[in-house]
Amino acid sequence: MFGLKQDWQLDEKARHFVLEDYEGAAPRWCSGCGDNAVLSAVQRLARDLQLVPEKTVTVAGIGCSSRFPHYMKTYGFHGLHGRALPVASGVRARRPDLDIFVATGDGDCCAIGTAHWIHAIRYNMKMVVMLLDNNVYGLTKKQTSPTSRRSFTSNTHPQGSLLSPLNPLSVTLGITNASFVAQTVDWNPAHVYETLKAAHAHPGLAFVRILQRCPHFMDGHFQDIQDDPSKILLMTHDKGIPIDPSLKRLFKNQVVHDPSDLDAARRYADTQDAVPIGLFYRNEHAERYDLDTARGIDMTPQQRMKAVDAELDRFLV
Amino acid sequence: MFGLKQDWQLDEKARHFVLEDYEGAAPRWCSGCGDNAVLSAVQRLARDLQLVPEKTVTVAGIGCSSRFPHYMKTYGFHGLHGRALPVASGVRARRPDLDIFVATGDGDCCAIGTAHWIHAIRYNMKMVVMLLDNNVYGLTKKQTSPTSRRSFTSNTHPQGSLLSPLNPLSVTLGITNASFVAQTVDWNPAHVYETLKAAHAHPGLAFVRILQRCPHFMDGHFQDIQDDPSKILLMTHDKGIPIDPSLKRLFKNQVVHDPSDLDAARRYADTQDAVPIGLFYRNEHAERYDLDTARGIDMTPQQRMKAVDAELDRFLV
Amino acid sequence: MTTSATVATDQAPRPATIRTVSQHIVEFVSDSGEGAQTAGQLFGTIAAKSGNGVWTVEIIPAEVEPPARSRAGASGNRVRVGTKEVTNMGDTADIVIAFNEQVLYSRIDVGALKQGTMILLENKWAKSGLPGVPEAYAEALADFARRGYVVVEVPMEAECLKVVKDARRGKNIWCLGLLCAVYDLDMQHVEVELKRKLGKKSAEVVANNIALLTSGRTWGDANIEMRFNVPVEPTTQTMVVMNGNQAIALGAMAAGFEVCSMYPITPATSVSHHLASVFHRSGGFVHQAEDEIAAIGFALGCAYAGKTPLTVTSGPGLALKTEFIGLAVMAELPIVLVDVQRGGPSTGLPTRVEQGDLLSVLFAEPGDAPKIILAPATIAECFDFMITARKLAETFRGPVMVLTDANLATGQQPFPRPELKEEWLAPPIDQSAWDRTVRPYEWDPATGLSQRPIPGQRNGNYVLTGLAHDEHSRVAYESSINQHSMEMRSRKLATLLDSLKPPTVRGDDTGDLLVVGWGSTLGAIDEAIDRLRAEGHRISSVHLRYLSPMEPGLKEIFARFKKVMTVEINYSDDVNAAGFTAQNRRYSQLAFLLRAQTLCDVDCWSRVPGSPLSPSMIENALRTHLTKG
Amino acid sequence: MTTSATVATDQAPRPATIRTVSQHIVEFVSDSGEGAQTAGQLFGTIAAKSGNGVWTVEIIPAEVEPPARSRAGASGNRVRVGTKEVTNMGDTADIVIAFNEQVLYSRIDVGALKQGTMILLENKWAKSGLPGVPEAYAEALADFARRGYVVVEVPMEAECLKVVKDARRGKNIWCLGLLCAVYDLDMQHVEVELKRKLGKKSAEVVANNIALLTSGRTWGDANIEMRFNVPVEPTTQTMVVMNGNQAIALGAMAAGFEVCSMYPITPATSVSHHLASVFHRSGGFVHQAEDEIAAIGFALGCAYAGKTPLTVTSGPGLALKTEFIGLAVMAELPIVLVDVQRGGPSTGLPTRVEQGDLLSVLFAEPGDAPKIILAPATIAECFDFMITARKLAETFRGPVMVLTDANLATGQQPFPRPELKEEWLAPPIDQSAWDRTVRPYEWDPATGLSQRPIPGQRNGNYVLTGLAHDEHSRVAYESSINQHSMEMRSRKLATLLDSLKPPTVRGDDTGDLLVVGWGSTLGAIDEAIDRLRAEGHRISSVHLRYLSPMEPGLKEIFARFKKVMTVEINYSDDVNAAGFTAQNRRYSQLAFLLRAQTLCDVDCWSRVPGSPLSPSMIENALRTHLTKG
Ligand SMILES: Cc1ncc(C[n+]2csc(CCOP(=O)(O)OP(=O)(O)O)c2C)c(N)n1
Ligand SMILES: Cc1ncc(C[n+]2csc(CCOP(=O)(O)OP(=O)(O)O)c2C)c(N)n1
Ligand code: SF4
Ligand code: SF4
Ligand SMILES: [Mg+2]
Ligand SMILES: [Mg+2]
Repeated sequence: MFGLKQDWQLDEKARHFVLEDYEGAAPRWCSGCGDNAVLSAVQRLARDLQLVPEKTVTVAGIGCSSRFPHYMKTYGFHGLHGRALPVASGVRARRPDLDIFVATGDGDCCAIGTAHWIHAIRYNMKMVVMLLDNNVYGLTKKQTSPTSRRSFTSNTHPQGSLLSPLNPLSVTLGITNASFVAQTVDWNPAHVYETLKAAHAHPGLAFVRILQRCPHFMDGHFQDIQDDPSKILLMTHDKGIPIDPSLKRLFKNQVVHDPSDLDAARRYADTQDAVPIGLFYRNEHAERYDLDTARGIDMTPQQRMKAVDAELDRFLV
Repeated sequence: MFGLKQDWQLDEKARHFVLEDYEGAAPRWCSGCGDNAVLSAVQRLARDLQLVPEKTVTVAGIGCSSRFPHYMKTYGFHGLHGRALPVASGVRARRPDLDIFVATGDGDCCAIGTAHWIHAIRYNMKMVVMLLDNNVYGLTKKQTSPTSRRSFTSNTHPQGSLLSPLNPLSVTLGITNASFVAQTVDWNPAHVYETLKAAHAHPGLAFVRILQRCPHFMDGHFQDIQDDPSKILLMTHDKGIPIDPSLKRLFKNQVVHDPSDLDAARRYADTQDAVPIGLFYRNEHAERYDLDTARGIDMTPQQRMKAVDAELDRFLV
Repeated sequence: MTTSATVATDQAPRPATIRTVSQHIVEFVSDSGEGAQTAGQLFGTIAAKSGNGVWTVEIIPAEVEPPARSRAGASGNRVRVGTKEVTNMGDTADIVIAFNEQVLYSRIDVGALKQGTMILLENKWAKSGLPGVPEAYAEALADFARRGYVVVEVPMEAECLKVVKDARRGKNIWCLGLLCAVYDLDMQHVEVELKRKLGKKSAEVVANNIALLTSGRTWGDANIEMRFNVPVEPTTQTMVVMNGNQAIALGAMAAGFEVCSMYPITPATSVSHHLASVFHRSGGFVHQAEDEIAAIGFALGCAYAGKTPLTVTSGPGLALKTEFIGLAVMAELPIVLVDVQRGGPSTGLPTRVEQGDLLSVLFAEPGDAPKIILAPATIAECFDFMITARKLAETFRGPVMVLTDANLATGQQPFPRPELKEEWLAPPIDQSAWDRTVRPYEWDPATGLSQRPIPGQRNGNYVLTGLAHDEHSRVAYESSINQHSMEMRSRKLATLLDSLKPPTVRGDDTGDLLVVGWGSTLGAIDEAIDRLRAEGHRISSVHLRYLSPMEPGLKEIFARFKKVMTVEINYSDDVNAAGFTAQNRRYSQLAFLLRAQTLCDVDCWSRVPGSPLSPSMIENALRTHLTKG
Repeated sequence: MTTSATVATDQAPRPATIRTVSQHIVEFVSDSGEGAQTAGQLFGTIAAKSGNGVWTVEIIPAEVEPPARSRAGASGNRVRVGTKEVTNMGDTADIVIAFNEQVLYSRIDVGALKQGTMILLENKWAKSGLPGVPEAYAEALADFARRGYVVVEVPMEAECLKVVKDARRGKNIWCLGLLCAVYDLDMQHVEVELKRKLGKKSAEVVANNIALLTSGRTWGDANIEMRFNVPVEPTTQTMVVMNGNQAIALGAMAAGFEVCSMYPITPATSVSHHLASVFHRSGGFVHQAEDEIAAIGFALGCAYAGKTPLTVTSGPGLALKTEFIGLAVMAELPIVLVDVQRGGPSTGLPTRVEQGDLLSVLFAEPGDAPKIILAPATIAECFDFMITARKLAETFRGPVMVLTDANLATGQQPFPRPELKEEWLAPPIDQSAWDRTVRPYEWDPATGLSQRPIPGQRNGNYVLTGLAHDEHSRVAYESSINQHSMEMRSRKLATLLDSLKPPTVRGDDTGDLLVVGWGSTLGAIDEAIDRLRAEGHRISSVHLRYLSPMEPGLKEIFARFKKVMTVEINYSDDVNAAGFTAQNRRYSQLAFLLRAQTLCDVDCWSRVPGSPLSPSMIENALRTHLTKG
């Protein structure tokens, strides 16, 4: 029983999980969709860390990317458009024992879910948040998203969208209590993996924006960055995301960035001429709301009743 | 008729407005409430700029501060909690001829209204947005707000609130297309006035956070800053808020800050040891969505009908 | 109230006429901040503790700090005391203590006074230096006389100043002393309560208050002739006294809730205030979310992870939760939602009472969203229904809506102290292995019920979704699955209905008129009907607690009465007003439901005064219907 | 379809039997992305342009790119053509063109085929190198034979490859050519339409397509024996053909809307897609907001500033707008909200049809929120009702809800080309001075109607509020104002009702059974009833367009029939299923309303298959009710 001594957990030690143990329904994403790559990174990570499947919960909103939970063989919550983060926070509130991954799209997180995004960052409850940012509304068939590039022609803006894209990184870095902000690209599995691994290890909410290809509606959208690795600015640091030597060779455009430097992080987030990937900011000592919400989970029924009785007595006539 | 030649406007020239012309219902705020000071600043500004009362619209959400429209003798929209900004954007959409002031509280704007706040900043439609930030929910009688200081004891957190306050300035400065961000304090009428004047002159959305006293629930909350002007960091610059010589004398703690420097603006927004007031950032060339939404307002009925007829013909069998 | 044995005064009491009454209504009204609410509450508590029945109603201004001496600013309390249980606010006041004549007018406006009401009125205004005030005061005195009120001018402030320096702070307690004289209360008991109320205040403050109390008593004994006694019936029951929101908070703790996820909104917020101050003692916590959508989203996250959560809200907040409630129905997540109804639509009358959310709670979600709806009718039921609601939410795997209103929320009433039971508490989260042959929505075709796995349960892994889904929680593309799963969710209501008994008829089983009510109107309706029955009318009542599923047997009950009508605090077109007919008329909410449900021609009388319906308002309305046929 | 005079083929046609039919149903189904939708639409357009009645229904997979050769992946179109007007999708298909046998199964699953349906099936799978595919194909062929389908194996890809390099891109047009043979169409007309569809594509692409078309025709002429002719009745009317969402978009432009404020949601979004592509030409714009709440908030800002806005949404989005709709009612702001209903509750069946939002639209807002609700029943009405809706919103100063559904949204139908009128357009924003003696809510006590000032109007200044308010829009603290203003808002419905005529009964005025419907089911219900009447049953129907206020005279009409029932695409407990009784049963949505409204024992037959109800489903259900008594 949760909250009490959990003897049954002892035999967990004997279990060993293979990749298959994390594979749910067959993914229904388009072929070439970047979501597939992220899914497999999460599955590998879960295997490598031997996450207990029934102790792992994926939470999502609505969108192509938000189908994520269906494709994991863990517990999952495929909820409402824009509302993944409040749900995930609720799951976390009384369950320090669970591993929580959130999958959210750029519409889900940065449009309808904006308020929850800002406040979840502030609450800093332990979970990994993956913003699968394809710069478009995929599931509803190509509408402009807040992160769509300017003049992007979509079904709602056939003459081209009107505003410059919202930068989810600079917004997140502006939020008090942001504690882990990183960016990666779906087409570099090694970097995705290492980024998510660092995110999972982080004691708090780890926000990872993943540039994600949508070949169906955005054919060739990230092609230039993909084709020309110099368009990527690899942020390195020994407190940052561990970088494979091969990556160091691939991405010539590098900068050493100390993830404890918030000012610099904000500057890099605004980089215009290249796409910075790596860890912008990490603060392992940020306040964590989930440490507060979990108080009292161990109380016995007797203790609870005693407390209620005492309260009732205060109202005696 | 709006959108057509507006001959009737000619005789406007003959009108002259006095303070009274902007005074609506008698304010029902508590005595000493900072909202009173802001109201009177707006009324004076309207008089000094000779804003046409029927061409002025104040929009608000719900809260003590959101009662603002009732106390102006202009058009006003006292709508729903958290939703002032979408409404104001809608008012603006087809009405380039109106002056729009938005009054919103820290709960209204930074809690339930967060998503609209972020996106209104991005839309950058011309209007003055006044965040009346008393660090508390006033109207509902003292609950914690996102901007409440840590350990603040409120009715929802009688043992003290758990998180550090959200900084509305750093969040706003993280939003792509933010174009005017300033801070002032209700108890310095001259600075409030000049800040709002600059905000009104700005071609885009001017976001002004006003630290606002709530003597009823937060007695003495800003007292330290009020009593000790050195706790204020006055940001000055010839492109900033015009500063009265008396203010220069009052606030010894000063810094010259160029409001076109976003990096520095973000750094100042995070200032911990003093409260910076003045203009953090201004960009008069940011994209304005309202220039797009107003397209076509001048079209004649004949032009409209012709267009619809042409469309219908495309569907002829 | 017990008659005191000794009178704690240093002055010989004037001989007084003591009138024994079975019930009495006292109001305290002052400007906001002058303490009439505190004094009223204290008086109510004292009455309850001495064994009287009590019902208190808060008088709350709409603004935080309304202007002084204004109708809009009236703040205070109505206290109705009785020999027997008191179930509602009653009709007009017998005694009103008013700190100025303007706040008194706000009570006159709502019909709270009658000819003969005794007014104890601060008289300092007669000599006030404020412009226009003496004139207004004089005018009011004349007007009061015309209206037949019995005005006793009381030098409240002047007397207080003899005892303390700042009269504004102590006037309320002085007036409490005055009332002690009128009801001849045992001052020792009163002092005990006063001290308890003052809590950890300094010795000086306590002494000042006692002095004020004594001074008021003394002045009253010397100057007021009327004496009332509301006898007490002996009881062995241990009683508690609290308001409805407190009862919900304590009920939630007793029911084993551990999470209350909310966003502030009047008049629901004080549930969470009460909880926030004590919830941690029983291991719970209040989450104040960034908005109502996040509040229920957070709650449903808790629900998914094994803890049935509570969320409390009111009109506008309820509206925002609509989409998530639909998800809770679709994905069968247990949650208890308390809607403390206030005046609508939209922002409406935020602090006032209305029963306007019934249809909204029933039908708001797009698509078919069957759910359970309960409506407690008393303060005690506010407590009890929390226990029922959590059990129902878990057994029937879905949202349970509990409708109270601003009247229950702030009304105080004594009721027998609940004896806690361990079985009321939620069991710990089940973490034993799940039987892998059982599907996550293995609906029993006869009942629609199923068991749900909780994260941590091995082999229980499933992905909850708001899309149409089959028993495996897999997204359903076939039409038969959609039809079947909709039926399963609907069947749960039929299953619950099967276990319900028809409501009891209060009064004769047959007659000329049956009145149907729900929620906070119970006491007032009963009292009105008792009066009419006493006159010989053949009238009875039924009060519903389950609104969805609707309690069974209504059609049969209705058939035994010539006429059936509801009494509700929500809007209906008045069939007597020009232009409205039985055809084009829009009915009140329960009446509408009952018409669809029973096909009986259920009539209604409903009003939206922003205040509770008094027994006599109801009595008059019913009398018209009785005489009409 | 007209019989072509010349046949554009270089090969002598095989002699064919030509059967003349009054209507025929053709389906195209393929994997998503193979173009069956385009081909189907083209076929429908060609039929319409040649003067046939047409109704098309989209077959849409739930996923963006579902797996190939899967039931879930079926994509395409059903086209029903007829000599007379075609009002619904009909029953089973006469001909199905299928690109593989698996997508065909999805059609079989929903009962789209019958014994005798001719299947034109791609035969390349027989020799496919993909594992298991030839076996699956062979198995299916055997199964189809058992089911009595007439399968014609067609070497679609093989034939296409003779003409072009990438068969996947052209197969659909080749199949269109094939159908041209079956219906012996005039190839010149077809080529014109095809070229129009290809628009600005390169000459090479056009040439390739024409070649594919011709190849298909040639192959068909040579290999398919069956020939059908659906005769055309001459007409002088100019017709347009479009789907319901296009009709709403064009209707909105014709009605003079200038603002459509929305957030994407299936199946409503395509209204804004249509608008976004052309709205600027008539001076309008589409605002894609950050969420649905902002979308309606923005719209109401426009409304306040003088422009009646449009917002379009579906289930979950509608839920989010609840609070703002309440404000629009309370503050009397004109707005038209189109709800394109989809399967609910919650995310439900996002692309599928349901009529599940009626009660939600009527009752969602906490408190009393009377509003106007319209439901177009045809594509033409989707256009027309936009003009009515804007006028109603402005005259009655409040929200007008227009309910369509996924069936109307994507169904195409020809209708007479509307002749635009200038009076349909919104007048320019009034900026003349306001009469300062007129209050901003100067309700006519008899009608509830009032005029509103617009910013810019001198002397009109007022502060709109969602709080209870008086005629000056001042916050109301007195209870009588609350009662009165509620009455005024309610009265507007009675006023509108006064101007409505009772609906016309289709069929005899009396009889055994009256069927009541609303929305997109009109055509299917009528067709079912016509068949039953042809059999001699005494059955009639009534179709409602105004759901609030409900059209007048229903009780009187109902009284003339032995039995009344609704047919709806939403959930009701099936009284024939075990455990449900007439007592505990939950009714379908219109039935529920009619029961409350008329007190008649209105029965219902409703289903939630996620697809339109076919005439024969309805016919069978009604027949059961007729024989039951
Ligand atoms: C309340 C609500 N509004 C709108 C929708 C429709 N909707 C579903 S997904 C989506 C946006 C998807 O975009 P994104 O979040 O970027 O995810 P992607 O599909 O691109 O992965 C929308 C608008 C919905 N399901 N619910
Ligand atoms: C949807 C909704 N939720 C909650 C409320 C209750 N409410 C009214 S004002 C308010 C907060 C006020 O705080 P703030 O915005 O800071 O304004 P202040 O009163 O402090 O000026 C709340 C929670 C409401 N009216 N509507
Ligand atoms: S539409 Fe785009 S985002 Fe969606 S599954 Fe396909 S490729 Fe991925
Ligand atoms: S409660 Fe506070 S914010 Fe509200 S009016 Fe009073 S002082 Fe101002
Ligand atoms: Mg996206
Ligand atoms: Mg505030």
